[in-house]
Amino acid sequence: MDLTFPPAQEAFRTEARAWLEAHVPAPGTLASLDTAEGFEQHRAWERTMFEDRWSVVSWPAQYGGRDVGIFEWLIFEEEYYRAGGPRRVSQNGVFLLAPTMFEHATPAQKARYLPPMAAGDEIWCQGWSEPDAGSDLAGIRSRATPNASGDGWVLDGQKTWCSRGAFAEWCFGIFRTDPGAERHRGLTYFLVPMDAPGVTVRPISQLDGETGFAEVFFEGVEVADDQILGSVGEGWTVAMSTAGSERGLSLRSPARYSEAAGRLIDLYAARADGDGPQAGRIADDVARAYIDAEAYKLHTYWTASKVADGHSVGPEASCNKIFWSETDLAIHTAALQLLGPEAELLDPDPSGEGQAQPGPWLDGYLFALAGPIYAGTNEIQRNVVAERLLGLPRG
Amino acid sequence: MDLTFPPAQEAFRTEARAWLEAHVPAPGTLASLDTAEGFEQHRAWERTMFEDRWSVVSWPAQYGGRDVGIFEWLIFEEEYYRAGGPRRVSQNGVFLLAPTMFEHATPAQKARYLPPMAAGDEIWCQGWSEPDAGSDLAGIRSRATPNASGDGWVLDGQKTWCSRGAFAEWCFGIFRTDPGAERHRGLTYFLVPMDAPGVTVRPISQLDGETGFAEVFFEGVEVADDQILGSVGEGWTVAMSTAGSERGLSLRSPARYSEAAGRLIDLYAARADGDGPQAGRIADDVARAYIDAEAYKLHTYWTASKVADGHSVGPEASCNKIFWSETDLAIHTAALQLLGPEAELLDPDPSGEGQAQPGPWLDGYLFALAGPIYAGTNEIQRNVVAERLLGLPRG
Amino acid sequence: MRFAFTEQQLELRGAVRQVLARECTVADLRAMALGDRHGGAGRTHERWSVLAELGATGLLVPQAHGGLGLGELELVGVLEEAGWAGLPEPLLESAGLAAPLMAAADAASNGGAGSVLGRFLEKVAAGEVVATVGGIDVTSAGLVTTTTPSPEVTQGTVVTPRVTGASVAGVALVALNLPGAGWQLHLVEADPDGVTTTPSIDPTRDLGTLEWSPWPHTLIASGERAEAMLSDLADRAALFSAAQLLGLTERMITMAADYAKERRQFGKPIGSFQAVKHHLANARVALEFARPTTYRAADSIARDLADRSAHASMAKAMASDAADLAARVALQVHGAIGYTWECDLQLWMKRAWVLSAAWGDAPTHRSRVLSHAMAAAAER
Amino acid sequence: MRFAFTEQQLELRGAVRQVLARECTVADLRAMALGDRHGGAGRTHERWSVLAELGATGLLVPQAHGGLGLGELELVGVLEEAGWAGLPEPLLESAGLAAPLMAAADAASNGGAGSVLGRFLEKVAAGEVVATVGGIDVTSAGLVTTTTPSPEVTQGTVVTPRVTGASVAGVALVALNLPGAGWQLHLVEADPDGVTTTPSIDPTRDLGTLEWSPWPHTLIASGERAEAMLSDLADRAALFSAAQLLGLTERMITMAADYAKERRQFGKPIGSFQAVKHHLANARVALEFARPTTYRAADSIARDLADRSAHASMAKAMASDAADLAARVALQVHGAIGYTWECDLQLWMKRAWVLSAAWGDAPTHRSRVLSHAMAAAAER
Repeated sequence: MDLTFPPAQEAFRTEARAWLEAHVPAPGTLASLDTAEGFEQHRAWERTMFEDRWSVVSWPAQYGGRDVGIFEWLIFEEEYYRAGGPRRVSQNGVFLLAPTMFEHATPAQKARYLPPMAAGDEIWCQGWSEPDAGSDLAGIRSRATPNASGDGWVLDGQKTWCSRGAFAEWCFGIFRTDPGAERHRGLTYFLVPMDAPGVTVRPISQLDGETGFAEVFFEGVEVADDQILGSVGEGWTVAMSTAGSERGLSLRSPARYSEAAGRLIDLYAARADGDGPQAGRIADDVARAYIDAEAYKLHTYWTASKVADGHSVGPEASCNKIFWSETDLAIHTAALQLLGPEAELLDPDPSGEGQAQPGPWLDGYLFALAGPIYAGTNEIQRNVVAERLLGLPRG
Repeated sequence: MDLTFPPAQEAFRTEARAWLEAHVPAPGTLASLDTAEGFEQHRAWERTMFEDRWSVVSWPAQYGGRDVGIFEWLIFEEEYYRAGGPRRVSQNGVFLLAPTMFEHATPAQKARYLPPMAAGDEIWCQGWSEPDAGSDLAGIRSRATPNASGDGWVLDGQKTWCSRGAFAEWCFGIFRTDPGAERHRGLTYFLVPMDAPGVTVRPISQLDGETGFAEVFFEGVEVADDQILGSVGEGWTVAMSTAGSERGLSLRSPARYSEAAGRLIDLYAARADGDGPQAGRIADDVARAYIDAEAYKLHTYWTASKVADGHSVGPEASCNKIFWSETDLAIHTAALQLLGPEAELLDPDPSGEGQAQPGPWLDGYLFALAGPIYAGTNEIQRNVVAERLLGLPRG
Repeated sequence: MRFAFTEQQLELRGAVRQVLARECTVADLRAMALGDRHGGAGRTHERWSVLAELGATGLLVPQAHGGLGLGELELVGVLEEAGWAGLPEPLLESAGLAAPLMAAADAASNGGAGSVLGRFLEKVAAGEVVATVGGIDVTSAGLVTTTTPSPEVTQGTVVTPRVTGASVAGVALVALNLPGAGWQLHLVEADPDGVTTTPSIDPTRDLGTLEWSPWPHTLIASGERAEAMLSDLADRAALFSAAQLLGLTERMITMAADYAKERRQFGKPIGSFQAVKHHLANARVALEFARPTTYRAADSIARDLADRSAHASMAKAMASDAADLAARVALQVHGAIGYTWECDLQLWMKRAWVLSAAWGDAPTHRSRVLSHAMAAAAER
Repeated sequence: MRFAFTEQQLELRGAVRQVLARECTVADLRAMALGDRHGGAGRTHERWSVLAELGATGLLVPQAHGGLGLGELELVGVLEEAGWAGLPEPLLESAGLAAPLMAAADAASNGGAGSVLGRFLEKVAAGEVVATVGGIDVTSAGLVTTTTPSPEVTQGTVVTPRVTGASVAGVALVALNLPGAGWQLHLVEADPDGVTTTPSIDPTRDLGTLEWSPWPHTLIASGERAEAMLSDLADRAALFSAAQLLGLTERMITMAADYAKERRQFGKPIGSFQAVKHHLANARVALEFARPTTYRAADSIARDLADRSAHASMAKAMASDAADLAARVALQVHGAIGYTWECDLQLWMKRAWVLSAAWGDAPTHRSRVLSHAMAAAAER
């Protein structure tokens, strides 16, 4: 067991830190990525990263990456959050679709889709859920039927909760190609340009009033055979490898929680009144959230070491989603408790000079609230843990 | 709204308090009621109460009670716990069977069974659960078949978790009289002497090593028609009125929790180290447990006022069991936390002079641990709350 | 001993419920949330008028000043309904906090209808003027002022942040605690120029910063007298926010239960899954026990019992916890839908977040209860 | 960077698991719990011998003294197995706490095999003598001694309560903190007359009160040196009890999951109900994340890193919480059966209660972590 990084990885960290310190936009410079203006600003940031090969460090060099290992990726993430890097507008593509592509795409597909994804030229949204298929993804009804000439498909149906859907160029999702097949069978994984005739986008406003996601309607949308990822009818298997990365290691680097937990300690130091039982109560919540963030980081390193040793991630990964989502919520709930009646303020309190401000915490809280819901609600996740790790019978 | 007691009730309180102060045995005088010796000592205490008409205050005078209302009963309970009165060995009869008898028994049955129950001459145990019918009482398999002469019944089967079963004189329980009927139907409520031929008792040791309950086996046990409570085939309805009192108001007076919460405050004052975050953490748990005990008392008064006004208890009572059992556990968990590494000690720590001692808290904790399990697990209770109060569909 | 509301109390509450069902619709709240402050204000005026007609605005104002002269128990019922309906106006602050304090100050000054206080009181009771309070917050260590005096203050400008209903209030009772000079309570008349709006996460919340000047004629109490009045205000604030939280909680649970009956996944309504049932049952149990705790606190304040502060703190602690739990559970049951602006839940949920943290959060009030219980134990 | 055990570490652990499956059966534990101390002690001796054969008793003892000279990571795996098996003997105290402290004291005194400490160390490593520790407890404010000196103590009798393994230990390291004189650490040889057994809720726990006399020749460290050794001991105690709790937790979850697959109610296995699944899943998640936290703490202590105390406290906080949750969940899943003496669960559950509270409970360790984090933040 060796929990230190070798010189090469430390050098990588130093290089990343220096680049990020020089390039990360100052706080408040970019508008929210859920606005049209902010979306383009964030896209420009992706391009800046891409130009110096920081946008997809773990990818092969031919697609714009640095071909580094899992620990370098974790190091980069730590540095990215440490530097206060902007939210990644290309996240759905880079962290969800790309791992699936590396596993299932043809060489031609990789050459076609990965470079513009890495460059931020093509931003992807996810066509997963449908109005009647949320936690129960197997209930997908959107369908793909062979076109008249037999050289492609026609998509019809509706997807919802498509993050970044309002402004994205491309959508990936699963459609039913065999209407006679039940539930998990007969689904196929498609890549669809959002400007294709027949695609209609209706943005959905979130709790904060911004349009973080969208409904996407498909009416007679023509797609070619080479827009299928994997084989026809194999969409569920292909999709689950993406869902796995959404729920497992690759999406959720621990850096967000470690960084927020560090800020929570600063906020506690600045805001706790120090004595009295109330401070104690909050202190315990703060400490618990801080420890949980640390535990999540350690668990990730543990899993990464398994991966680096050539083992598979294992069913233990089904615990991850429950833990990071609750840790995120615990960190932000403790922060709001420390902020007390000021927690509700959208703008910094003019009287709170030099102190930690509520605004970012409130944003973070709203973001964290979605954690137990998306990527499979935590209720579904608990079923999975009970069934896969403990062998309990299906309900 | 008037939360003060009128003079007559205050006078009742004064009288009860004076009698209890004069008669309640000193702490440690009686052995545990789950031992043969302690059982008889507790029976003697029931007789002492009965002689001065304190054993069943809310019953009609003809059966040994004082015919007082629900508030007087609550007052008596408060005073009983305040005085440190012993656990009631006659509890199953007095609080579970008797309310059912008042509703369903014939005059002859009442005259036969209630006075010796009130006097502690006949102690009752409950024949409810079976090895395969715990939370799912409708799964009862023990059966009653008409005897050869047609003037009585023969009982066969097994009951378990019969509290006080090791030493009781009588058992009440439900048996299947119509083997063709499904689940809730075809059950009948019987009263069975434990010394009847064919009854075998196997005591079960609890967590603390004492025999708080027993398995009871019935092999060809003859019972007469007048040992049926209610009608043949109506056992479920009759039983549910008892289960209702077990889960609802009549069994669980708030006095136990109020008294324990008061002691918790004393323990906190004696044991909390006063400063530092740890004290704060415990302080919040202590305060929460204390408030919950108070809330349970207020809720009981609220329900009692409805009853006194002639209304029914209502489906809100399904919340009670969850709340009192969790409150009890919260009080005792907080106490053990305050006791820290001393919590495990069965005997008082010789060095802890004059301070609150762990022994009674540990006993209380073990007792409280059973709360979320018996009388319908809290999981079942949550289903009931969701279905009856919120109208959610059955699973 | 009778722990129940009277018929009259239930009738008043029922009337408020009926009126708010008509005057405070989801559409009204949405219009307000969308920043249609003008339209919102229009409805605000109408709503306030009908509440005034029912006597709600002057519920605690003595009959001599045109009020109903009723007590805290009646107002608790009314505020539960305000929570249920999502009422955005500062009824809590105006009728529950400012009015009784003004009446107390008026009585102490031997005022009467002719005095400044008395005249305001009549307008407040009649619904012509909205009153609010500011400058005071509750911590486990005691009351603190949020009003910031400028360094040279004696007659200078002071700043009071986070005043609820600031944009509609015609008069505000504001606390400040001057270094050396102690507590003061001022009656400040509305000056639209002196109000800066403060955006809150709750889009229907009318929050603002007041800039005002203390003058001898604005001072209505100082020193121990001011402190006692502010302690009374803190108890009422805990009680009445608890009451409003009960209504918010019940509404959120109802919304979530309704949704759980309708929404289907895996071939059946999600409300038939145990996980959903148990989430909602837990919230329902928390509500069930927060209720009598709140009603008892109302009675204790109405009778000015020695334990009133502890009883009010118990109510706020339980109601805040119930509301926080219900908000979290309702969101989880709604899933992604609950995370959208289009889902009505957000209007109640944000309100619950804000009110749960206001006037001392649950841990704050629990620490107050514990201090009280320890003091009582020491006396035994 | 490689956060994983080596093959050798896993092999040692596997060997311990195999041996304990044979030597530490439920029947053995039951015999002990039923007060069959004599029979229990007989098995104790056998068990201790086979653990010594594997090198477990001298795992942290330098090879020069007959030990394996291995590190904390190896012992953590062994103690997880001890928890899984419900091992009642004080392996944690003897191999994990007393032995490394004796080795450190021996090294500091330039002792060697010929010294008193060295001779004891060899016997401890060989499994001929069981060692234990006493007189020290962990609070959020720091270390406190539980040893009570009689008023006139210098050479008088002192009393050390709640010493684990007191009835089998041949030697004990005992702390005391004399008013004025500060910390002392003594090496006390066994005196069966000086031990009074203390009944614990955990019937397989061997707890006793030591009466002993401090002499110059029993003193092995005092003042700052003693304090540093006790601080080291506290870190190890947190780490190793965390490790044992992990094993207890896994066993309780496994027992409950097995029961949930078997036990049927309402026509199906109770493990198919969501409520049961979610209870168990929560416990399983808590265990999953307590594990790497504990392994990291072992590495930090092995390397004597600056953050080792904070890392040990994180481990104990997470492992205690996981064990408490698993105990509660396992009992709830078992229902009334779990409440009986006949159900094996009780043996692990009581052990978990006790170990979770020992050496600082979860809130205590969280407060230590927070102090550490704040100090680190202040330095940034």
